[in-house]
Parts: sequence; C-alpha cells; structure tokens
Amino acid sequence: MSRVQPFEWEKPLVELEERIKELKRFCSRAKLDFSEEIANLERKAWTLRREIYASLTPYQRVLMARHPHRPTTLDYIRLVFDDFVEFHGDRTFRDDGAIVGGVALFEGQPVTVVGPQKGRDTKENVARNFGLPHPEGYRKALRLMKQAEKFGRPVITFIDLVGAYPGVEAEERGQGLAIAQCIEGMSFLKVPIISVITGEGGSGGALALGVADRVLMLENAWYSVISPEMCASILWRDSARAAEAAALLRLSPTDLLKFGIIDDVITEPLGGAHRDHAFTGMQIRAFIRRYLAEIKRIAPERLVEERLARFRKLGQFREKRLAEI
Amino acid sequence: MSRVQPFEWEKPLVELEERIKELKRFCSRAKLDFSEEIANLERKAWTLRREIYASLTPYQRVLMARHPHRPTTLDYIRLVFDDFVEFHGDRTFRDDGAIVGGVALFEGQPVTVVGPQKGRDTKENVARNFGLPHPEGYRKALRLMKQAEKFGRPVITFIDLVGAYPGVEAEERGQGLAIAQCIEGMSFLKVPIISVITGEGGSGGALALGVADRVLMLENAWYSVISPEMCASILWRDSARAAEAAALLRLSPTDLLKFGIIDDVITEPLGGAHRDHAFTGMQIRAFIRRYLAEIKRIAPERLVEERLARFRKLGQFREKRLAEI
Amino acid sequence: MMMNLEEAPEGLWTRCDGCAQMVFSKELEKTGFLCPTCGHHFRIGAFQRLAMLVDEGSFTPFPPLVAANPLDFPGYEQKIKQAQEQTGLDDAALVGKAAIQNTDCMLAIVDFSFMGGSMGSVVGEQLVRCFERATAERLPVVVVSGGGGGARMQEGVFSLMQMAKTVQAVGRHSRAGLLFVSILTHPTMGGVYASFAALGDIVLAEPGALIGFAGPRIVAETTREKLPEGFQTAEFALEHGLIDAIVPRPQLAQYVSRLLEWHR
Amino acid sequence: MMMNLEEAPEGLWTRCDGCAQMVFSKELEKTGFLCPTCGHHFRIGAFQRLAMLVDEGSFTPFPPLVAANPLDFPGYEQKIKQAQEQTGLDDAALVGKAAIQNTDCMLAIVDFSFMGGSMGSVVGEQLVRCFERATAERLPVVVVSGGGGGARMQEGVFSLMQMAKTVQAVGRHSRAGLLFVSILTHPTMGGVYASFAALGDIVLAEPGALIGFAGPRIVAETTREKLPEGFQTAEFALEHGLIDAIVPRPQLAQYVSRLLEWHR
Ligand SMILES: [Zn+2]
Ligand SMILES: [Zn+2]
Repeated sequence: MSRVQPFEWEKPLVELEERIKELKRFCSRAKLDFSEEIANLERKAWTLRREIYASLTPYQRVLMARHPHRPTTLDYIRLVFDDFVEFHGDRTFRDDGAIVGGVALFEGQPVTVVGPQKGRDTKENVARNFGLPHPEGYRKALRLMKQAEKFGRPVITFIDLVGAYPGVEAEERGQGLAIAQCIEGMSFLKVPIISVITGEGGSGGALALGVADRVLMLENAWYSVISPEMCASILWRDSARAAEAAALLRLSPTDLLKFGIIDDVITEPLGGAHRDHAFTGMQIRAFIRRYLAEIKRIAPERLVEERLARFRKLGQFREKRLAEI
Repeated sequence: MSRVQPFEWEKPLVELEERIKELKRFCSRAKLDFSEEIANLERKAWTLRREIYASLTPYQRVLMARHPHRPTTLDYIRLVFDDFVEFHGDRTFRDDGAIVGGVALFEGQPVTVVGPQKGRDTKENVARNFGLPHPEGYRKALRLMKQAEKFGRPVITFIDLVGAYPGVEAEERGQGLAIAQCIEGMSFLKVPIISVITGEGGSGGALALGVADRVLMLENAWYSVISPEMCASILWRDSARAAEAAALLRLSPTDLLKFGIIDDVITEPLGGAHRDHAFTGMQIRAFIRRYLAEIKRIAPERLVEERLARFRKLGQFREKRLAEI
Repeated sequence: MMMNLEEAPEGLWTRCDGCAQMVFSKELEKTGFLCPTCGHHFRIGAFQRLAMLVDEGSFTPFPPLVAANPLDFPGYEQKIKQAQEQTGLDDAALVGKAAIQNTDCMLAIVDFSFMGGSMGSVVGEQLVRCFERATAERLPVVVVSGGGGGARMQEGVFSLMQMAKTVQAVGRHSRAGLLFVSILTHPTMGGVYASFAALGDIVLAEPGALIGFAGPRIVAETTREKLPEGFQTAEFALEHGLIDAIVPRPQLAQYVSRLLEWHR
Repeated sequence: MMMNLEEAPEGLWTRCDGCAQMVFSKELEKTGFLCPTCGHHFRIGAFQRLAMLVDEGSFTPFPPLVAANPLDFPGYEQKIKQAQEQTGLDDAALVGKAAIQNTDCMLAIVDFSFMGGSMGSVVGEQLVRCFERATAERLPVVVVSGGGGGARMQEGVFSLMQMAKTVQAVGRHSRAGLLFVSILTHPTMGGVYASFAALGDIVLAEPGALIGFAGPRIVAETTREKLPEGFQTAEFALEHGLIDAIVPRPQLAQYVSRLLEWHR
C-alpha cells in the first residue's frame, strides 16, 4: 500500500506517536531508561485516540468510509469466508468489474456473495470504474441472487459505492430499470439475505444491493439518498459545505439504527477499518454468524413476508387533520 | 409494389395469360366476338397453372417462400387480427426491428403475437436487418411471451426467417444464449402457443419462435436445420446446387407433416400467397381458430406436459444390437 | 380542491421549448397543452392530467396524507406548506380510484410542480396504498410519472426507502396477475424511474419526455463528454428497448383504455 | 472399448496452433495436451477427457444408440460407420454416470472427432436421457461440449429438433432445483451452444475455446467486416458476460468437484 496522508483530525495524534517513536530511538541510542515515561506517553496517546474517534463528526465518518486503505469487497470476502469462486457476467452484454460475485463458503456453508469493488490503484480503478456499477453489474448481481434462490443458499451483499455510474452508456442500457429490477428481485427472493454496508451507501445504486432481512453497518459507513457533497451543492450550490449537509442528512449508523433502517452497527478498530483489516473481517464474520443463524430458521415464505413488512413501514407522515381539508 | 420478374417455371403461363389479354384487347377494338374461344383459352391457362403448381420441386417452393411480394408478419397481423398494439424493446439494450410483437385481438380475444419482419424496400430492409434478428429480438419475443403467460393469453408466432443474424455484435451480445433462452421460455410457457411457418424456417433462429403446441405451415414454406444453399455449399462447395440440396433436406410441408414436425399444412392461393394476401390471411385465420379452440380447453400444466412430450419423441435412432457391441 | 387548472402557463403568451415560438395560452388549453406548431408536449399538472385521462366525475381520491419531517431538516415544513399552497395538492402524488373510458382502475399522477415531483414518505405511502388496494380489488393500476430528480433530499434515507417500498407493492400486484401501465411524462428520472415507474407491464411515454436515472447535467459533468443527440428522451428510450411505445397526449386515454379492456 | 487414447496427435511431433512450435507428442500426453510453451489447449477426444475428469473406474456409460437415417440422406450410413471405426464411439456424445473426486454426477462429453461433434438424433436422445436420469436420481449434470458446427445436416429437421428436446430436458432438471455445469471446449458453436450448452447454471470454458452461434467464417462473409481480435474466444465470451469463468484444463476436475460439493 502506498503512504496516505493522515486525516486533519488525526494530526495531533500522529505527531504524538511520532514523538514517542523518536524518544524511543533516542533512549535506545543513548542507552537511557525512560520506559516509565514512555509508557505514560503511550497511555496518553491511547486516550487521545479514543477521544478523537469518540467525537467524530458525521462528515469525518464519511471521509473514513472513503479511506483509500479501507478494505474492499474482495478483501472482506477473503477475510470473512473460507473459500470463494467468482462468477462473471450478466449473460446479456458484459461482465461489469465494478460488481463482483460468486459462491463462498461461510463456516462450511455455501453462500452467494455480491458486492461492488473499488480498485486499489489507478489501473485497477479504471478496470473497475471506481466501483461504480453499470446496469450489467446489477444484472449480474440479480442473476447470482436468483441462482442462490434456486439452490436455497443465503445471500450476503456488501455495500460500498457512492452511487450507480452516471454515464451515457449506463443510461442507454437502462440503469434505472436495472436498479428497479434488482430491488424487485431481492425483495421476493426466497432465501435469507444479509447486507453489510461497509463504506459508502449512496442512493438507489446502494439500495439495489441492500433489500435484505438484516442490514448491518460498519461504524464508519454512511447510507443516504444522496452524498453530502451533492446535497450541499443542491442546497447551497457549494459542495464544499458537505460537512454541514452530512449532519443534516442523518446518514450515520447511530441515526439509521434509531430510524429502523439498519439492524446493528459493527464496531471497527479504533481509528477505522483500514487500520486493521483482519480485526474488521473477524467482526463482520461474527455478526454474519449471529444474524444468519437467526434468519436461517425462518421458512422461505415467512422470510419474504417479514422482509416486505420491514420495508413497508419505513416512512414518516401523518393523516391530514379535518381542519386542514 | 414494384414489378417482379416471374419465376422461370411460370413463364409459359405468364406468356399464355399475356396472349389472352392481347386477344381480348384486339376483339374489343375490332368489335369481334371470340368469347367462346377466349373462355376455352382461359380454362387451358387454369389447367396449366394447376399442373405447374402441383408439380413444383422442393426448391421451387423455397423460392416461392422468398417471393418479394409474399406477405410479411405485419401483413398477416393486419389480415388475421381485428386490432393490434405493438410493443417494443428487450428492456436491456435495444428494440430489434427484425422482430415485431404485441397484443392483438383474435375474434374478440386478446392474444400475444410475435414474428420476424422483413422489409418491403431497401430502406425498410436496412431498418429491419432483412428480418434477421439480433439477440435483442429474441429477448423481446421472450419478454412478450412471458407477459402473455402472466395474463393467461395465447401466443401466436409467425416464422419467416432464414436464420438469426450472423453478425459481430449479435455474437457479442449472446445470439446463441438468447436463442436457447427463447426455446426454454417457450417450452415451459403455461399458455397455448400456435406457430405458423409462413415463409422460411431456417435453423435455430426459426426454432426459437417455433416451440409450440401446434405448428402450422403454409404450403410454400420450408423448415430445416440449414438453408439449401448452405447445405449445398457444405456438401459440394457449390451453393448453385441448392435445388439438389433442397430435395435431400426434406424441408417441404408434406415431408414435415409425415415426420410429425408440423401438425397441418395451410393451402395457399394457386401460384402462391403473394398472389392473394387476403385469401391467405383468411386461410390462416381459419386454421388458427380451429387449433386455438382445440388447445384452449387444455389445462396449463397439461398443455406444457403435452408440448414437452411432442418434442421429446422427435428423433430417429436405434438401440445398438448385441452383435455390434 | 380539485377543479382549478392551476398549472396552466402563466400570462397570455408562452414560449414553446420545442420550437421557441410564442404560443397563445388559451390555445394551449384547447390542444391538451401541445404546441400547435411543433407538437411539443407542455408539462401539465396533476389535475389537468386527471381531466384529460379519466371519465368525468369518476375519480375518488385516497384520504390525504401530509409529510412529516423525519430528519428535522431545516425549512422542510415551510417548503411543503408553500408547495401545498401553490399547487392545491397535499404532496407530489394525486392518488385514487378512477375509470378510464368505463374501465375501473387505480390511478396515481405524480406532479412535477410539487417539489419537482420528488418521492418522500407521502408519495411512497400513497403509491403503496394504490397498489395494495388494486391488489385487493383486483384492479389494474395506471401511474403517470413525471417526477424530476426523484428523491426528496429533505427526507434523506426515508426518501430512499420509498423506492424499495413502492417496488415491493408493484411486485405483489404483479404476482397477483394484475396489469400495471406506467406512463412516463417529462421528466421521469432518478428514484421515481428506478423504482415503480420502470416496472410497468407496459411502459408508455409521451413524446420528448426525459427518462433516465442520472440527470443529464450529472452525466455530462461526470463523463466530460458531449451528450448524444436526444439523450434520455422518450425516443432514445424506445430505440434502446426501454419502453414499449410512445403515445402522443391526445391519444393517451384511448390507448390506455384499450389496454385496460384487453386485460380485464 | 474405452481405454485407447485414440485422439492423441498422430506422429511423433505436433505443431501447436497457439505458438506454431513443434511439440513432442509424448510430452503432450503428460501435460493433459497443453502446449508446454504457450499453454495452448489441444483438442482432445472424449475418452481422454473422461480419463482426466472422472475418478478412475467410476464411469458407467448409458446403453449405446446408433444413428438412423431419417431423411435417407445419401452416404450418411457410411459416414457414421466410418466415424465409429475411427473414434471407437457410437456417436458424437459419450454419456453416462460418473464420479468426480467422489461426487456422483451424470456426465456427457461431446467429441469433435465424430462428425465434428454435431448433434443428430442420437446425441440429442443421449443428452436428454442424461438429464432425465439425473432428474430422477437427483444428481447434478456435467456436460463437456466441443461440437463444431452443431447441426447434423444429414438429419435435417430432426437435428434441429434436438435443440428443443435437449433444452427441455435441461429445463426440467433445472426446475427440480438441480445443478448443471456446462463446460465449453474448443469449439462449441451453432445448435450445440444455442441449446443445452448455453444454459448451464454455471458455464465454464477452457482458455481459447471458440464459443458462439454463427461460425466466424459465416460472420465474416455476411458482414464483410474484419472480425475483432479474439472474436468468439472464451476470453471474448467472458468479457461480454456470456460465461462464468475460464478454467485451464489442469484445474478443471478440482474446480468442478468443488462446485458439485457445494451444491450437494
Ligand atoms: Zn412548439
Ligand atoms: Zn504452443
């Protein structure tokens, strides 16, 4: 991995950690024993880190969700499952590299896995279109989910995309229809579905992979109808005010849990998933194990009914009072 | 319609008819009464015509099937049905003009109609790709047939194409798969299906629209795995020997009826469907009425079982004798 | 509440987006708001659409719902109130039971003039009720979409969830073997198109209507390409196999009634 | 009957189609008929394929069938007889029950060397029986296709009907919730590809295999265009979304056995 600039709010912490490192080097060179002082400093650094990450603003979490070293879907697949075979293609037009999918083994049980795939470098990002799917991606996803239904195996989706790709060809080939069909297909799928929002969850492009029985979300992920930047640009014609928009949109896991949009929040390592891929993977594995056990027991028809009921009740409005009519 | 050269075998007849016309003109000009002689001549012409068309070779029928004034699918739709609304598109990539389809009223009952569409002139032929479908055409056909299934209405397909289009883009977008899926979809469709082979029935491209409960065929249509020209070119590296190949392939309605491939032959006006569109349409209407009444009574599951049984038994082979093993 | 044609172009003369000619407004009302010169289809409001599409006096609206403010989004209540006053609508969808040339159906009309026809909780809920009642009464559904950007930003993730909710109501209705005719008018984009509107058994569009997921401005900005001629128009959608047919406004009621009859 | 590797390249040295190098034939047998220089997959016969794919001694073939001559096509009987003598096969498909790394399945292998692997009544019937028995015994099906032009011209319309017949057998098997792994080897074209072979739940291909409906020569003649680089290769099919994965021959048995295990 290439070196990445720390976030602005991490800078005091990074500086302190640098100082401690230097002090240690100096002591070792000078053969001095400052171990007690160093231990103290390290405790302080730990406290500082806890404080910093406990008080992140919604937009800081959005930036964490986009960290270039944050695990991607293929990373999670490697970390969470024991084996994986990737299947390609929409059987109509193209294989969309922005969405990966296939069959994986989860603790001995075959499951179908689908998710968007961001690249790690420029070349990969071009091949994967920065993880922004074309209609073919959604058609592949739906094809694999229907396959899962045929063979009665659960579906796990990972969600990390700012939206479906807004391109000429994507529109030509029916981006909107592909998303609608993916939502429809997932809604009535007669097998358990778990979605894990691992990073960005932007608009219909994200929802198209998120119509699940249990929706889980990493601590530093976001999920909304629009990205904070686009929201700011619409509200104030100034995408630089994204931080304000992020706060207005209530896109954080805490809010979404309260709203009943998601079912649980998966804690990340302190400082974000990118700091410890293995730990993040273990966390996700534990959550999937728990929720899969829960929904695997439910009969398929019942499962679909409950899934539909879950979404049926989302929305807030009131009857018009008589006086208003 | 533009003037079209008569077929070689029609020339004596055309000449005789020309002579009679001239004689009539002469009599009318000269105010002579040759009406008895003319009536005699006309009887002779009629006999000649009957003789000519009773003894057509298989390849002559193939040429009749390709006559440029032969009715197209849209002609038949106009002639056979009372009303028609055309629906477009495969909902994935494109609307293929080489296949038309929609809902029509057949004697008061809505039915779904699908068929390839040849053009009448160069411009139309380019737009319709000479009636040679791309994968989108088969996907549109299948989509409309599934729609018919949802609403429980019968499907009527017309077949008149020498094959699916052998083009680069057609292959890119999965011509073979689209054909296979269309065959699959028709095979299990829970509504009555009647196919009418109206002209050419060439290879998998034709079969993809012909998996029906009743397969009817116009008198001067052909149906085989390969066109006579291609067959000749493979057998003798000489497509000019197509007439010989046509005889070998047993592609005429009489043979196909004997083989159990088709259920009935629809007689054309003497000299071919192109000589009398209205009559041909009436004929087709009568046959559809009869066979639709027959299969409409059958319960959907039973219908599918019978359709599958129909194709299951097609093929000739023998068990290997003990002595051969 | 329902009788004023409040969407009529203001002023005596209106400029046509199709041919740039000035059109006499009174003239427009007579033609069904089609430009007499070029046939351009002017955007019309829900009540005008209703008057053109359904049998007179046949429409019974559902009980009205009013938007809440689930995110406490600043200024949202005022925006809603303003839109209500301007349009005479409770929210962006007019939903009820109606008859089109003597065939009963459930009908929903999305109105662009109410916050760009965006789909918040109220539009979502009303559409779901529309499909649910149609399923219960075994009736076809006709929806006239024309909902701009699609999402109601001020309701954030709740707006997003309406996509799933409406799609599921369509799915249940469809699985009951019932007909859904989706009519796309200018403009049908974003979350409205990418949910219920795209999923009609039969998808019709008015000539020239903008249809798509991402707006043309966003596509142009993202791809830095010149957009192709006629990009995202109804004609473009037809060519690309995304809709069944383009039906000019004057023929729409007749066309739809025939479909309803054939699917009785 | 089954033990001779009669498809091995004749002569001591064989020219590789991939890199044009001469390869020592004995060497090829050891590598699974892969070019040691460029990895090119040589075409192999049904018995060789069988030996590489299934557990030794696990294969039980179906009762043999022999082609009739339904059209009385001149010279067809002789052609069949000749092909039988040359290949040791009854017809172009070797069909039976087998085990792949200890998982039972029904297996069919289409052999190019028997009249170009074309599908007449015998191949069609054997494939149908393969899927029917698999449905009855609730077993997965593995088919290795490699059937040239697809149609058996000498059986005319009967050859065509095998497309419908096999597709229907696949459809019944699929509707019983069972797995069909379709493996496309060089070349899988025409009626073979456009029927059962395209319809696998999982469609795999060997590297470089030609896959398509119309043959490249016909496409070039019809369109009068230069064909794109790699047209109709497995790699082309993967890029265009038509197959699930490309699996090199040495990994095939292991790959397929894993799929069978996961779908037990
Ligand atoms: Zn105008
Ligand atoms: Zn080589």
